[in-house]
Parts: sequence; C-alpha cells; structure tokens
Amino acid sequence: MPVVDNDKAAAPATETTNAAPASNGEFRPKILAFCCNWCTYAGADLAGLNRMNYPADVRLLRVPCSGRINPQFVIEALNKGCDGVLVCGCHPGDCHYVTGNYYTRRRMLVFKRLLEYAGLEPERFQVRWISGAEAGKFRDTVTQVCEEIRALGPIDVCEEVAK
Amino acid sequence: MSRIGVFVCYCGSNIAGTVDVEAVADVARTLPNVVYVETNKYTCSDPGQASIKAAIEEHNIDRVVMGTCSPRMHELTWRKLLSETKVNPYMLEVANLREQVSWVHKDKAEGTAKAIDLIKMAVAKVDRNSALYSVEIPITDRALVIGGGIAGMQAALDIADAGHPVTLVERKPSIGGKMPQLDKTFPTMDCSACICTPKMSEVGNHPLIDVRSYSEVESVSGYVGNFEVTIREKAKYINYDSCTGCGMCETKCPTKVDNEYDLGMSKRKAIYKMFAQAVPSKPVIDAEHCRMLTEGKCGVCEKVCPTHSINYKDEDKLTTETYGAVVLATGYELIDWGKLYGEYGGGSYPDVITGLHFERIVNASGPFEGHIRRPSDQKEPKSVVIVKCVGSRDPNKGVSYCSRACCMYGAKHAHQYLDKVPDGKCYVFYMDVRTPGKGYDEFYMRTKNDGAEYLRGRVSKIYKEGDHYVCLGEDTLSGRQVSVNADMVVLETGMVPAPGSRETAMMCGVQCDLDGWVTEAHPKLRPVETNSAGVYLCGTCQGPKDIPDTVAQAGAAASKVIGLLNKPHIESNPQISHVDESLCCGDGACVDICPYGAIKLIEKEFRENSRKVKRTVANVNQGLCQGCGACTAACRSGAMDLLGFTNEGIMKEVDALCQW
Amino acid sequence: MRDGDVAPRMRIRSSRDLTGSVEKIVEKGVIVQADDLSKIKDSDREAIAELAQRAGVNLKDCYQCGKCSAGCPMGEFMDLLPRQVIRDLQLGFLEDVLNAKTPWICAGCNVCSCRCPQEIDVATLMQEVRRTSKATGHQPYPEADKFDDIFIGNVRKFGTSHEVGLAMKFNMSSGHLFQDVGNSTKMLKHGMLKKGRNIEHIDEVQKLMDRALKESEEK
Amino acid sequence: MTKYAYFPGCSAHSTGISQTISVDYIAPRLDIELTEIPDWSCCGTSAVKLTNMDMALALPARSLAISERELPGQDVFAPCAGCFQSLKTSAEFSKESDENLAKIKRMIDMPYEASVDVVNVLDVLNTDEAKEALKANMKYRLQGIKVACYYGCALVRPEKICDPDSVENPQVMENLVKIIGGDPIDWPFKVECCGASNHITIPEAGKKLSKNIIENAVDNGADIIVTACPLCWMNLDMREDEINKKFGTNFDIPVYYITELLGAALGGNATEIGLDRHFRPAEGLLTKLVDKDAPLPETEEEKKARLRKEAAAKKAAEKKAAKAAEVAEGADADADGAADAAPATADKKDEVKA
Repeated sequence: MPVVDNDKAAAPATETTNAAPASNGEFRPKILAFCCNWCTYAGADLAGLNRMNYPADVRLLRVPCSGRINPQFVIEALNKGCDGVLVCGCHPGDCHYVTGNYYTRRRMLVFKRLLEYAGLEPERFQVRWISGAEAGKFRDTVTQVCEEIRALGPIDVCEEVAK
Repeated sequence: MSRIGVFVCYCGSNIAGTVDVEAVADVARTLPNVVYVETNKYTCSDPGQASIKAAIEEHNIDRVVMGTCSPRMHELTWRKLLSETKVNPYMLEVANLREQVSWVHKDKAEGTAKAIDLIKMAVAKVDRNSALYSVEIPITDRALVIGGGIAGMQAALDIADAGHPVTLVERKPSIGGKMPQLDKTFPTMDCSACICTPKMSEVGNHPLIDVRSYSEVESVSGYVGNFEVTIREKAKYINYDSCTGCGMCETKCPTKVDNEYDLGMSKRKAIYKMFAQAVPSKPVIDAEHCRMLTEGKCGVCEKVCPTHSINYKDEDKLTTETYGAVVLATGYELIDWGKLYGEYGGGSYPDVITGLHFERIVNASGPFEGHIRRPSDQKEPKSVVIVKCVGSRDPNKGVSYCSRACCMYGAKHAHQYLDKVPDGKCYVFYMDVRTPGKGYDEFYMRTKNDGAEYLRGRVSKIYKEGDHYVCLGEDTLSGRQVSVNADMVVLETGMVPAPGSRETAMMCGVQCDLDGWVTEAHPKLRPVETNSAGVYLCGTCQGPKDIPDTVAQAGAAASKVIGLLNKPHIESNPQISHVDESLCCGDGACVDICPYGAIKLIEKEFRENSRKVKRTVANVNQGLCQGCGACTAACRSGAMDLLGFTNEGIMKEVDALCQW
Repeated sequence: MRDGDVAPRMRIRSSRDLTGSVEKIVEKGVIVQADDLSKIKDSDREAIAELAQRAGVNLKDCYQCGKCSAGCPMGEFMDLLPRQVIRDLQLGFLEDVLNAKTPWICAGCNVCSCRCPQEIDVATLMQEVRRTSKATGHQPYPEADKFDDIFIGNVRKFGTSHEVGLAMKFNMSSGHLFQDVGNSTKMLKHGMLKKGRNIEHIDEVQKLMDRALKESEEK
Repeated sequence: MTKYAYFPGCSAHSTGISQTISVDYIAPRLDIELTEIPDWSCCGTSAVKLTNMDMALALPARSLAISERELPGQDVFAPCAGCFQSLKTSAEFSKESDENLAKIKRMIDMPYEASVDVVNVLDVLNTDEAKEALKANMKYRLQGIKVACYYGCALVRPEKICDPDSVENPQVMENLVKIIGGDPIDWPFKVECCGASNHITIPEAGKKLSKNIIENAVDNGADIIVTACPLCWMNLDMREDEINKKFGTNFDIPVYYITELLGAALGGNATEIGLDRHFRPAEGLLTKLVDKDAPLPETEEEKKARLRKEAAAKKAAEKKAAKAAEVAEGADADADGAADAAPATADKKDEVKA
C-alpha cells in the first residue's frame, strides 16, 4: 500500500506518467467529480450510450447519494492537487433517498463560501444538479467546467495547504 | 496483505477502440497488492467468467477489480459470479471503462490515461473493502389494507387472489367507501352500485380476506416484512358470530336519526345497516343516539332479536398482528365548503347542495327514489345551476390544486338532470373544462348537446329570492355579467384527504405533502411505493383521481405487495450505515438527518479501562436503513460510516487519482 | 354623467358588440381590426409592471375566472369589467386601461378583492390604475375627477370637508345644478347645513399635504 | 368605564348628525367615556385615497398622532365607517414596518409611535362591559320588530383591515338587536355596497344599488333597516323618495343607526336620540316599544312544545276511550293487539318511567 506523496501530488500535471497530452505541453487539469449513483452517474452512462463527447480531464467517483459526500473528501482532493472538484446530485426534490440532496445543497453552499473565503477560485469547486436523463446537460457541464479550469491553470497546492 | 485481481475487458472493440487495454493492464500490474491481471475479449461471456473463477482459485485472489462497462450494467453479474467463488461479493470494484471512457473520448492516448486512473482508483478502494454479508429479513405472509373503498377492496382482492391472506380495515360499519353512494359512473354511465356491490360481497366472502369493519388502525411499528399493527375494533354492541342480519331490530328500533349515507336527506334508525347491500350485512348500534345506551331505557332491539345477538355491554377491542406489507387506501373527503363560502350561503340554504347530495338524490335507492327533487320542498327543480371548482383552484378560500374528477362528474350531473327533467334548464359555471380520458371529452360535448349551458366564469354570490336562488356570475367569454334564477344549485366541491389519513400515514413512516396527500416514492417511476419499504399506496389518498385510475393503481399496488410476499425473506442490502460505538458521542445528528427513521439512540453499557460505563450511542436498524449515507456526512465525531462506501475507501480513491 | 346614460363600451368585448349597424359600431368607437400584440411597447409593459408592483398585485396570478366582475355592483355601468382591465394589463394594452372609465366608476366596495380565488387585491389595483391615469393626464371620467379635486381643495382650506359646500360646489362645476337640492330644505331643518368646523392648525394640514405630494413625486 | 379618544368625523355635524346625537346619548349609559381628539382633521376618505395614496395615509395619521399625545393609551373610536376605514388603514400601515412609520412621520412631521388602535361603532358596542351595561340600563324592548341589519362595505372589507366576525354574514349587529328584543332577519344583501359617493358622481348607479338593498330588505320582511355608517344611512334614508320616483316603487321603510335603536331601548326620546332629524318619518319606532319587563311573546319552540303537549293529551284521552270500548267489546281485540306488541310495551314502559 503506497503512502501518499505530497510533493508528487503537488507536481504539475504535465510531469505525470503516461499522461498523453503532456506531449503537446498544453495544460490538462485533473478534475474529480463526485456523482450520485442514481442521477448524474446514470446521466454520464447515458452520455456514453449516446456516444457524446466531452473532455477527458474529468474522473467520476461514484457515491450512493450526494448526501454521502463529506467535505473532507473535497479538501483532500484539492490538497492532493486536484485542479477542480465537481459535486453532482439529483435535482432538489428528486432525491432517490427523499431528502439527501437538500442537505447536500445546504452543506455545500456553506462549504463553498468557506473555500472561497480561503482564497479558492469559485470555478474550482462547483455543485450541479443533473438527472439520469440529462446526458446533454452532463456533457455541457463537464465541458464548461473543464474549460473554466483550464483557463485558471494548475492549482497552487502549497498555497492551499498554507491557507 | 490483500491479494487483488484486475480483469480488463476489450468488450470487443467497444473499449479497445479508444483504450489501449494492454497498456492499462501493464500499469495495473505495477499497482500495490495487485497479484494478478488479465485481459479478456468478452469478460461477461461464459468463458470470460470461467477464466475469472479459475484465476481466483489459482492465484488465491481475495478481492477483484473489473475494468469493464458501467457498474450499473454488470455489477450484479460480477457479484453473482463472486458469490460462486470464495471471494465475498462485496470485495468488488468496477472501473467504468466503456460508458465513461471509450464511448465518450476519441483520443486513444487520453482514453488510456483516464482508464488507468479509474483502475488505480478502483484498486485503491477495493484494497480497503471489507467482506459484507446481507442478512435475511423474514417476511410475514400477510398484508394489511387500510381503507375499504374501491381502492382498498381492489387491492385486497388482487392480493388475496394471489394466495396471500389480507386484513382489510374499514372505519365505517360497511366497506364500499364512496363508490356505492354514487348513482352512475362517467363516461359509460353504468350503475355505480351494480359494479361496486358485487366486489364488496366478493371481498366479504373471500376466504383469505379478513374484513375488519368499524375498526381503525391504532399503531404501526416495525419495518418491511414485519409490521406490528394494532387495530381497534369499535364497539358494535352486536355479536356478529350469531347475528344473521335479519333486520328485525332495525325495523322495530324507535329512534330515528339523520342518515349519513344520504347526507342527512333521509332518516335511519339508531341500530342500523349503512345501506341495503352493506358488507358485512349486519347492523351496528349508534351509541350516540341509542336510547338504551344514552338513557338506559328502551331495549326494543334486544327483545326482538331472534338470535339474542344484542350486547349493550360491548366494548372496543384491540388486536395486534404482524404484517409483511401495508397498503394505504384511506381515500378522500369532499371539502367542507360551508365554512369557506359565505357568499354561497355558507351552507344555510337547503337547496344549495354538493355533487354527492345530487348523487343520492338522483339515485333510485336515495331519499326520493331517484326522482330529481330539491331537499327543501321536494319540488322538481325546473332550473339547476352547477358550479365547478368550489374549493378547488382557490388558494384564497380552499385548495390550490385541481380536483380532477369534478369536470366529468359535473358534466354527468348535467346530463342526468336533463335526462330526467327534459323540460328543465341546466347552467354549468366552469373555469376550464378538463376532460383527459377515454371518451371523456366526447361525453362533455354530448352533455352540451343535451342542452347544458356552459358559462365560463366563477359564481360570485348565491342568494335566496322568493323560492329560487339567484346566482351572480360572469360569462367571461362574452364579457357579460349574468345572473341565473335556479331552483337548485349543485356545487361540485373539490377533494381533500380523508380526515386522519395524515396520522395513519405518519404511523407507517410515510410523509404527506402540504395538502395532506400521501407522497409516493417517485411521481413517475414508483407511483405506488412509498419511501418506507413495504408500505404501498393506492387511490385518492395519494391525490384526487377518478375510479378507473384508482382501480388501476390498486392493482399496481397489489402486484408490488404480491412480489414482496412471494419471497420467504428478503436479502437486506449490506451496504448500510455502521456505527463505531467507541467514537459515537450520541448527539443524535444522524437521527435527525435519517429520512427513514432507521437510527435510534440507545443506552448501552461499555467497559472502559475496566470500568462499566453507560453511554448513549446511535443504533442502526438494518431493516430500515437504505444506505444513502446522509448520516455519515452529518456525523460530527466520525463514528458513522457507510459500508461499501467507507470514508477510508473514498479517501483512498481520491488519493489514487491525485498521483497520476 | 347624467341619469339614464351608461358608459359606452370602448373596445370590442364580444362579437355581439359588432352586431348591428355600422353607425352603431362607429359610434361605439369600435375599431374592427385585430390588435397587433407585436406592436405593444416595452415601455408600456414596464409601466404596467410598475403599476402592478405599486398595487402589490402579481398580474400573472389572475386566471380570468371573472368572480371579481360577477360580483361587481358597478359592473353594468363600466366600459370594461374589472377582469377585462386585468386582462388588458396582462396583455399590455396600457392606454386602453388608462382611458377606461371602470377604475373611476369603481365604488371601492372591495367585494372583488375579498372573493378573488387567487387573492388578487383587485380594488387596490383599480385605485392604482385610477391614480396613474390621473397622474398621466388622462381624464376619462371628469365628474369623479372633479369631485375628488373639490374635496381635496376643501380639506386643504378647512382641514375638514364641508359636505354642503362640497355638494354645492360639485353641482356648480359639474353642471348638475339641482342635484339633491330637493333634500336641502330638510337638511336645513335638521341642522345638517350648519357651516362645518374649521380646524385650528390648518397650516399643519396644508404642510402635511404638500409633504405628501413631494413624497409621491420622489417615488 | 371604558375610555375612547373620539374622532367624530366631518359628517358628524351634517348628514351624520343623528348618529352623533345618539352616540352622545348612549355612551354614558353604556359606561363609555368619549373625549374628542383636539383639533382632529379630515380622514381623507376615498377622494384622497383615489388621488394620492401617501396623502391618504398621512392625513389620518395626524389625528392619530394627536390622540396618541393628548389621550395616551386610549383606542380611537370613529363612529363613521368611512373614517374608521381610513384611520385604521393608516394605523395598520404604520404598524407594519419601521420604514412605513418613518415615512408617515416624515409627512406629518410630529412625534408618532403608531401605538393607537382604531375601533368602529360595532367594536365599541360589542364589548362585554357595554352589553352588560345595555342589559342593565335598558328600559324598553322592540317587541316583534323585524330588523334588517345592514353593514355595507367599510365595516367588513377589506377583511384584513376591518377583521369582522364574518365577511359575508356578520352577526354583531344582530346580536345587539337581539339583546334589545328586536327580531333580526336573515338577508343576503347585508354587506352589499350602497353606492357610496357614486350617488353624487353617477346618481344613476348609486340609486340602483340603494334600491337593490332596500328591495331585498323589504322582500325578506324587514320592518326597519339598521346601519352603522352615516354614508349608508344617507344613501338609504335620504334617497328613498328619489328611488321610489325613479323606479316607480313605493318603499316606506325607516332607516336607523344601531346607536339610535339602543338609545330608544335605553329610554331616549325622539330629540335625544336624533330621530327627528331623519328624512323619512322615524319617530314611529318609539310607539312600537314595550316595557322591558313586559311578558315575552311565545317563541316558535314554545309554541311547538305547547301544541305537542295538547296533542299528547288528546291522544291519551282517545286511548282511554278506546280501551273502554275494548273492554266492552272483549276478546276480538287480541289479534291486532299482538302484532305490534313489542313497541307497544316499550312505549308503555317509557310512559311509566317518564
């Protein structure tokens, strides 16, 4: 079991192993998307079935409900050098578990304020509601978020950690 | 030291098209604790699965990562596969290399890079997985249906016909609900009682249906498969075992009371059967009015009863039983317009009546043997005004929603009136005409051709002038103020939830919306389930609807119940919340956040440095927990964790991603 | 308006208004052509939005059930029924509404407001239309306008309203010279025509009224 | 003794004079003390409201502010329904928020805390104290006079401001009338509009509205109409002749203020309670009064009860007779006797017990 190596994590994306885009030197962010299994994750699958295209910079992490997402996960990701984090859940009111995403909405709203207060660019942490049917919305959201974060450039982890 | 096996799938060219599968496999081999990596053209095929089994045996693998299509597609397949090996089915992670990589990215290099990350994340997580075992929750093969209207009866029949015992609880002395009170049903105009009463007797005679009339549900506890339900049977003062329902008592009873069944337009006795075809076809004594029970004199019924079934000393009985499933069918009530509409006389005018009154009036077994007469003086009304949306679509005085059936029964009343009083005039005031349904709009057009005058507008005031009633309205289509002199006014009042239905729903852990209608699990995809497993709903307790919709929904609810009761037990989902009692501070944040009431605080004794201490800790009910994990994020002390999606596991996933 | 005659319809209320002779149509001032909704000015829409906002009414709430107009005691004397005023506001026909007599005929009995299923305060909306119509120099119903002006003049002068003076002055200006004169003898006998009382600090009232006018202008 | 700051209103000494007089007469007899608000000014009423809302809110506020200063802690009593509506609207507006209060103060430019409440005639008369005092001090009853209690608009609407017991069918006046032995009728036009100031601007319309009200009251069997608003009173009482002329009707129904009615019951003579200032002969009321302690006429229930008793007695007598006959005739009665034995015995039992 490898111990997490902060320096390595803090290193810019272009240095990473077998990250193909490195060749053209253009910055490719790494974006982690926490997705509710019942809506956004399904939406992503649907985007696949429809052979839609979106940037490959985003990685989905499946959770049973957006209410499961603990802010610590997000902090961890940003600290360890993720350039952006996306939290996706069902539309408020449509939660598969009745009320989960209401808590997410409240929790993440406060948390986002905190991060921005700590100096994080708003684009780096976003919360979106995407249903299992909204493949198009998923593609558009991901594309947009990726572009925003590419524009921002790599996250300065040390600064983050310092804060 | 875990031993992880990674299996990457080509999925023909589906994955291999944009992902260099072998490159992925090579990286996988370098990952910690990975002892075996295999690629396969079609992993889900039988040979594919066979080689996985073999590999597990050969390399003594104890956890598995599948680099294949979406877990939503095949996770269950893999679990099943593993259940046939020594690997625990929950020692599994799926990297979604198809729907979320190969199908959405064109650049092979990018695709491969992403695939590798996903494999890394999966490996990191599975390394932290622990074996999970679902417990078997036994299911009591008996269903409880609350409410004996057409919805409840239909559900009960369907469940019982499938061979499962049913208890049908009805608070009135007879089952049947509102439907037998109606005269005809739109748009086919077949006699309501004629199609309803056979169902009633079918229910009454069904060997598997236990009808508990004049009874109410007192309390519900437990969870899916095992609901502990207490039912209160109100005192009937009659021994139903011996009573033959001969009716002698009813004919001889000297006390006359307003008959609720005819909405006070006729009289009944103090010992009475609700109506001729009542089921059970036996009377009850109305304790409020019986002279024997109130004044202690009379006793006629006791004297005349040939089977000596009268028992003035009878009392409420409480019985508790276990049920596997519960169906809510508590139905509706008509909105109490009198309190709300002073401008319509506030209920003081005898001839300003509701649609249900009209149903009784026009009904052959009603107060006027089916001749259309108005209550005040039994005269035949020569002009009738029908007002729709009374109480409905009126946030100011009533409710904001549309009651859905009124447009049709309004048209029906107009049609019936014009049919029985050919020389009569009929005016219908409406806001909009909503007739979505088979043959509904045709019926509406027919009614207009029968001569019903449709006026688009709300009536502002109804007042008595001489022996007729003046209705002031506007015909908004012509922009004219109009007034109509009516002999009788029929208010098509909206539906509201039956009194007590919210309380009943709450007992079963089901929420109601602001209007008091029971909320379904999903408005489109789970219309007859509720958010507490094992509790289903049908009919108007969920919202206003007409008879066809109600019956259809009842059948649907029944099929869900049958599906549940057919199993001897259900496998609980082991991916549920788990409390680390050593960390739990017992502040109950999780209790408040849990949408299923699955978490309770309990007093528990612990040994802490060789001393016994009592502490309050959270406790998760395996039957109720659905595994959403809301409690884990709410837990301040970090004692709550979600098995299958543990804090550590997710953290490791995150870390893994961050090292590419 | 004299006894007997009723406010003429301004715009087509229904096809029925078109029946009858061409003269009738012309005399009714009905223009027989479709209203081009695409020609409605944004400025009008904004003005209507502000008007509604001042009246605390959300025009979208109205689903045109007509309960307000059904119960309106003055309805038969109006050129547009209250519901139609709201409809025109919904559609953006500002001018038609500001030129309508309806808000000036409204007796302010509030029946519409207390019966509206959507809790729209129709009466207040009518008042707001009337105020706006006056403020924007429309005067669709001179009599009512005169009455108000005289009344306010009265208050400004004495701090109270002298009903008698009021009535007489109104009769003069409106030309209904002998309206209610029949009653005045009795009034006299009953000591109803005593000269009204003037208040002590009339200046306070006058200043107050000026400040109020200023307040409204600033808005 | 309940104290009120008294806001007579502009009509107090012209068209509303009868109400003013009768209020002055009954107040002391109902333990009510009225102190006129010094230098009160016009409430603005509809004319101002329809021209400038700010002015309509500020004008009444002046009088309210004075009352607050000079007569602290006393509710403001406005006998004129119109004044009541304007005053209360203004008061409620100021209470709503600090901004509103600030705005009002800007305009009236005097200290004002918006602490005063505004009440109308019915509020004042409907207190337990007042009703007790009325029962105690009344000398006469209105025997069998059918009364149409007419509320009009300003006492009940807008509901939020006036907050009546019921906006469509209020009962306050009815209850007062019942106390003094009157017989209030149930009629649907009690909250219809009398035409208000439209009587001046559109006489056509005004007359029609007043006619509808009088007509409906008459049709429902009213002997008199009772109101609590000077404007309503004028539009009904003063214009009855015009209405008869215009519509060819021949209404002849007196219109009173509720305060006049109570005044009469409390023993006031025509001049003391302002009956001599009506447009239609109104003194007739006094002749219809009976002494407070005169025997009450038989109520419907009592009548029914009496008839029932008589009927029962008659039946019993017949039964006796029949029995006698039976005894005489002997055996052949048994057959039909047995048929309804059960209920018969039951009935007998009851009689015995009773």
